[in-house]
Amino acid sequence: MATTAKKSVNVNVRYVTRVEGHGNIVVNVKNGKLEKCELDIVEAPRFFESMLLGRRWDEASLITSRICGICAVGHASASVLATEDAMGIKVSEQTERLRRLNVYGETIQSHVLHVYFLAAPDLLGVGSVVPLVQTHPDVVKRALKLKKLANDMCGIISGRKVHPISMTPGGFTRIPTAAEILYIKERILDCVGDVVATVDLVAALAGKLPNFTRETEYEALYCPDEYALYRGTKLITTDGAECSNRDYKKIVKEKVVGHSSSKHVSNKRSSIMVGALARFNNNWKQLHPKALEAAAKLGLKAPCTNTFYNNVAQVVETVHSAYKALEVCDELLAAGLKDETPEVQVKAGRGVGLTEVPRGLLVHDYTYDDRGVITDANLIIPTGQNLANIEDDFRKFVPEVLDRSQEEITLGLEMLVRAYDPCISCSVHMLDVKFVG
Amino acid sequence: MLPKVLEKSKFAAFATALAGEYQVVGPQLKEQSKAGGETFVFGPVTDGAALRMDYNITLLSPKKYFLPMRETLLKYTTVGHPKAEAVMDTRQRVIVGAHPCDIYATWLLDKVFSTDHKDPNYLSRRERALIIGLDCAKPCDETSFCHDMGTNYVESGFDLMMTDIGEAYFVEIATEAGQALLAKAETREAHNEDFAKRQAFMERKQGGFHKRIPVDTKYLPEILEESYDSLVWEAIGRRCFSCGSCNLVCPTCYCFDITDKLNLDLTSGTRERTVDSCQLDNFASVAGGESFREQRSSRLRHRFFRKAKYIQEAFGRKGCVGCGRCDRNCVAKINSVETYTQIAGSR
Amino acid sequence: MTTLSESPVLQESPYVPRFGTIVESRMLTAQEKFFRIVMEDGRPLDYKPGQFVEVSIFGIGEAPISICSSPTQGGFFELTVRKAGMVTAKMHELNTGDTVGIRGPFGNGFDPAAIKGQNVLFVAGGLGLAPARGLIRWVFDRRADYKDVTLLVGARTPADLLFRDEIKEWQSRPDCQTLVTVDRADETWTGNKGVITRLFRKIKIDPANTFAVIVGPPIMFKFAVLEVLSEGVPENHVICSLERRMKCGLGKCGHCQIRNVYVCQEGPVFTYDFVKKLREGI
Amino acid sequence: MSAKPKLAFFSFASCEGCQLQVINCEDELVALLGAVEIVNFREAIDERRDDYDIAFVEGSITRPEDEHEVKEIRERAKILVAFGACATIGGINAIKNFQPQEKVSQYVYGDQAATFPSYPARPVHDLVKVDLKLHGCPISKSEFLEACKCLLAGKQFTVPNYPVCVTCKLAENVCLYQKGMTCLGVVTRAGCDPMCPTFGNKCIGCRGLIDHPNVNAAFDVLEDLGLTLEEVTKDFTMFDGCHKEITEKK
Ligand SMILES: Cc1cc2nc3c(=O)[nH]c(=O)nc-3n(C[C@H](O)[C@H](O)[C@H](O)COP(=O)(O)OP(=O)(O)OC[C@H]3O[C@@H](n4cnc5c(N)ncnc54)[C@H](O)[C@@H]3O)c2cc1C
Ligand code: SF4
Ligand code: SF4
Ligand code: SF4
Repeated sequence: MATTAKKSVNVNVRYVTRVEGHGNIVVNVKNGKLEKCELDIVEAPRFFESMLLGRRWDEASLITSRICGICAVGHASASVLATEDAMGIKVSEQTERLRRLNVYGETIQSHVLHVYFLAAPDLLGVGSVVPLVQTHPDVVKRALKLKKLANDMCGIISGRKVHPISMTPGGFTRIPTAAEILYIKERILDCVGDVVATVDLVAALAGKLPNFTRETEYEALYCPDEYALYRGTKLITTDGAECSNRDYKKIVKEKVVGHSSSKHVSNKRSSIMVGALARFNNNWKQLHPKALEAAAKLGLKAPCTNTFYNNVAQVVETVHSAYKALEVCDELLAAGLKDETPEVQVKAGRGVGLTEVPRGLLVHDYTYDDRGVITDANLIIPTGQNLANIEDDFRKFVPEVLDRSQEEITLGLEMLVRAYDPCISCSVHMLDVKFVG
Repeated sequence: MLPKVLEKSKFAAFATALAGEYQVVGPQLKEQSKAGGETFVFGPVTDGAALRMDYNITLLSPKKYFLPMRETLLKYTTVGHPKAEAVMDTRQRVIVGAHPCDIYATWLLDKVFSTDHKDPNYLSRRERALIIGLDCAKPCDETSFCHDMGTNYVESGFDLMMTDIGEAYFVEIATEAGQALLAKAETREAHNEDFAKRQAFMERKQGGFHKRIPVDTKYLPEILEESYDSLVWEAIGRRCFSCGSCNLVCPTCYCFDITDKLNLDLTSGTRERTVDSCQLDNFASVAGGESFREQRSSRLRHRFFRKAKYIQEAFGRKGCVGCGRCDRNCVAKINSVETYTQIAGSR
Repeated sequence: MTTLSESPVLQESPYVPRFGTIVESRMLTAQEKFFRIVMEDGRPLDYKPGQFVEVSIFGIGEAPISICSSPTQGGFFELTVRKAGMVTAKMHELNTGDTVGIRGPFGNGFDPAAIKGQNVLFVAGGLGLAPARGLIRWVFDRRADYKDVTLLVGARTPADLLFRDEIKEWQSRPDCQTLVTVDRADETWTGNKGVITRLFRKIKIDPANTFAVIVGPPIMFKFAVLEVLSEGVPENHVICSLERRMKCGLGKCGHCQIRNVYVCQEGPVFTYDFVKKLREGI
Repeated sequence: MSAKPKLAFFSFASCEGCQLQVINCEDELVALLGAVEIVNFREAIDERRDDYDIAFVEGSITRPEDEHEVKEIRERAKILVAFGACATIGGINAIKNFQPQEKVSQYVYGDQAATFPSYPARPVHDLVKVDLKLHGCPISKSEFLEACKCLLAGKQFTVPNYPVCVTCKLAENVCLYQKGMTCLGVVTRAGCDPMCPTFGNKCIGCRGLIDHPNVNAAFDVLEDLGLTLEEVTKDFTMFDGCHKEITEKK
């Protein structure tokens, strides 16, 4: 450490690549002392909460899915859940199943994209997936095959993964046919080998992940029936905190921090983490046995406090989603697909929709008037919740690697940011300050 | 050839048997909705039980099997000396359950595509298709005006024609090919009582259809010609979206567009034909930007003139079969019967 | 009902182009390129002046282009192509030795026999000179069949003038009167200035024995027609060629339809009295 | 253009879903990567070079600082493609154009509103010349691939100027109006393989209006079906809030 005591480092990454949205890393070390350590969000703000004001109940999910192209299904899910909660709409078992299948699709799609396209290049020492086309054609082919499977799942169920069409409060505007569900099932079965190969690939590369641990509070949605993704009944954390969906603010507390244009979220500690690792740490017991097997193979054990292992948790969730999707297909086929028209009785009230999108907990909170028009809206996006945690990670990470070159430190920081799979273009409107109502 | 009787209970087996040898297409349920009721389409089946012979009307007519909404005319490569070859659909098909109006429309298109320049793509499909008609005793719904257009009866244009006589179909055999098809069905001779039942059907049919246009449609060519400058076109044109739906669902419309599509290798590709609509903004515009039917009203007038005048003059029969598909699909609720009634009154 | 079985499906699809080799090509103006083409299969194009072909560039599409030569001249045909869009732009990239797809000829073309023994007045504006040129050359090649021949040629600027060398040759011919004008002159231009209709003041028309062939943009056509009609030329002696959007050339696709007339079949050459009755013609 | 054209992707106020659609072309991606060189694509690769031929610009312009950047891209690119509804017509971002901007910011950012300068969303062609518009929220994969092929072959890509109804008919969909619903497909530009009607939901107009839309007729039809003028306007401004015919109607 003696050699680093007087070191000065200036990291200034304009637009971290291979993440969704524009974020800058600014780290300033002077004479061995960390002066500045920020992830700045420089994305153009988009004001979704304002845009929702005055909009009808059936438009909310269409508008909010446009918050993020990668978690569009997640936003649509949280949105319909919030509207259904506000109006007391009950949905059928078939709807629940189809929505879960859709979320499994999105989870696979997003995790595969992240692991193969955004994170793997770091571990293989290249700048993007493009060179891999030459050097690792099989890997690229497999990634594309899995991604296509996931996209097609969402496509069949809701028309499109990027901005789903048929998901609406009360159900779906189009019900897939039994043949289509059977087709999904066959496609998943055809991809099982690729899922296994993904586990093997990451298991082989996991040794290259930096050994960086920092204990923090991990937060996730909890569902008594299953590993919560699409929905849950309450919020829990690894510190033992717990609250009902509607009381999410008891845990998801926002604080103003001087240096950042975004508000930071935390509970008891200075920061909190959401996402695949947080879900794993909280709910790993509910994973599909095949996913637990994969976790063992990958050396992932709860509680895991190495942020970089978020990628590993994503792989575990990919396995889980694939196998659970198979189960849901079977359930749907056994029950037979029924034509259902969504039934909605418009009512005034407040509703909260919580869902676990690939990057973590997502909150949609709407208040409707008696015409079904939104009068108040609050959206909290996972990356927003992770910001404080990312910076806390920076603060611990930088001193540990100060002996390295500036380039290595920069790469390490970028990888650290990427490990969160941040979704910056949505995170810019996660603030929750209200002066209205 | 003497007619036969096919028990309804044996119909599905017949269609399934045909599906072993041909592509069998027939009416099926597309979807069901509270406000829209049941909607049907023609589609391929392998199991005859999926056919809904009680359908009223389909979204698109069987035309889509002869002049597909999209088809490939040519395949080509451009490396070195360009090479091109025609692409033909040579599938053997049986169209099951075509109503008289759609059969009439097929007759008209046969004329169109075999007069002067023969269209090999259409004819290749058409020559390989057999048609099993299904007679109807009443109009599909309140939009139909087939009786006005004289298309609710057809004498030919089919290989077999089935009439619903209660528990069974009375099957007329019009061609030898039709007879060969029917050999795959378990039929019996038609008895006197079957003939009587069929007679009863025809009587019911006679009373089942009513005319809706107040003038005899044989005068429509003259009436239209006189209406050329009528303000009616202007008035209706204002409501029209120029969306083309009316043309695209029409069983007798046959305008098309041809475009080239390249493959990603950029050295091979296809020339595609897509059905087109004379109602669309750019339909008659040329490279310089000039459009020869710029007004909605003039495009709309062109459509009605084609349907009830130009085609009649060129081929001796009406270009509209009165199926009402255009009207059902018009968001602006522009309605043929109303239009003809208005122009007849506004001269 | 039709007897389709009597019409066995054509072995040769009219949608499959034949191939032609460009044996000569040159720029006529900055916008127009000239091509002389010989059919590869040795079967010459059997055409009349005023007919058109569908030129095919695979991957891009097809464009209808008038044949600007006369069949009296031999086993080739000629095209003048203005860069107007995708196909025509690609054609401009082609040179001698290259191959193009050709379908046709289509349309009725001019009927040189019908105007035999008469005076012929050509009024050609802009690109209209291309289709007119086919008939002009026919008339010159069968000069004895016709009486007085008058050529009025108009272009926007001197630089836009097509076939300048040929026009010079026509101007020097004793057996015809050739007048050229440009809308906007430049310093090199010593000839007539102004729109083409102003040339009518310089010629004499014997209305009863004259056929007027008027080819050019719609706006020119309208005014030129007024001139010849006011001179007393009967409407059925005024001949024009119309442009419409065309896709098939076979009288099916509907794009070129004017009322009940398929321009690609009954046209593009019409007499004015016919076009006038159509009402949507011009 | 050189043998391998250089492509770059940029994004402004958007969800980056259109860029994601590019990565979602799983079947064609490898061939595409073989035919072009991607020199800037922040969402997927590290490389960022400025020597691009074709720039795909996603997102609306909502801040003064973005203007400078989009102008720079325009200067460098030979061809600039406005990519997706946010870029071509303002898209979802333009919803906020109908509220006072201070209120919009304050509602979301409270006392920090000033930290987020933002003005009404503008489509890219409002600031710089756009050579090609690929519409849609998100863009259609098939249209993107068609456009790419044309760009590579030096052929102009024809953006459809006919309404969604045309493709809806080709797909043999039941018209939503027949099911008692409404739909903006009658005046909305096609090119999307009528996703929404095919999946039972109305067309929400994400590709913007066709060139000569009969807006009056659309308002009439929708009002006849019981919608208020305000509701109809809202329908149309979900994506096309920058369109004069609509905003003037209001
Ligand atoms: C009988 C006849 C003779 C002709 N003779 C000649 C001649 O001798 N020389 C000559 O240079 N030209 C001639 N033309 C005109 C020539 O055909 C057009 O300039 C040519 O078709 C343009 O084709 P392009 O592919 O280059 O243009 P593009 O503009 O790229 O057009 C390609 C196709 O798309 C169509 N199109 C144009 N705009 C649109 C749009 N907005 N949306 C959808 N589709 C569109 C066009 O109609 C054309 O079919 C003639 C035309 C006709 C009808
Ligand atoms: S369907 Fe109706 S609105 Fe559409 S073009 Fe036809 S007449 Fe006009
Ligand atoms: S559903 Fe919409 S897009 Fe389709 S035909 Fe009807 S109005 Fe047009
Ligand atoms: S149907 Fe309309 S809203 Fe849906 S994708 Fe197409 S243009 Fe966009």
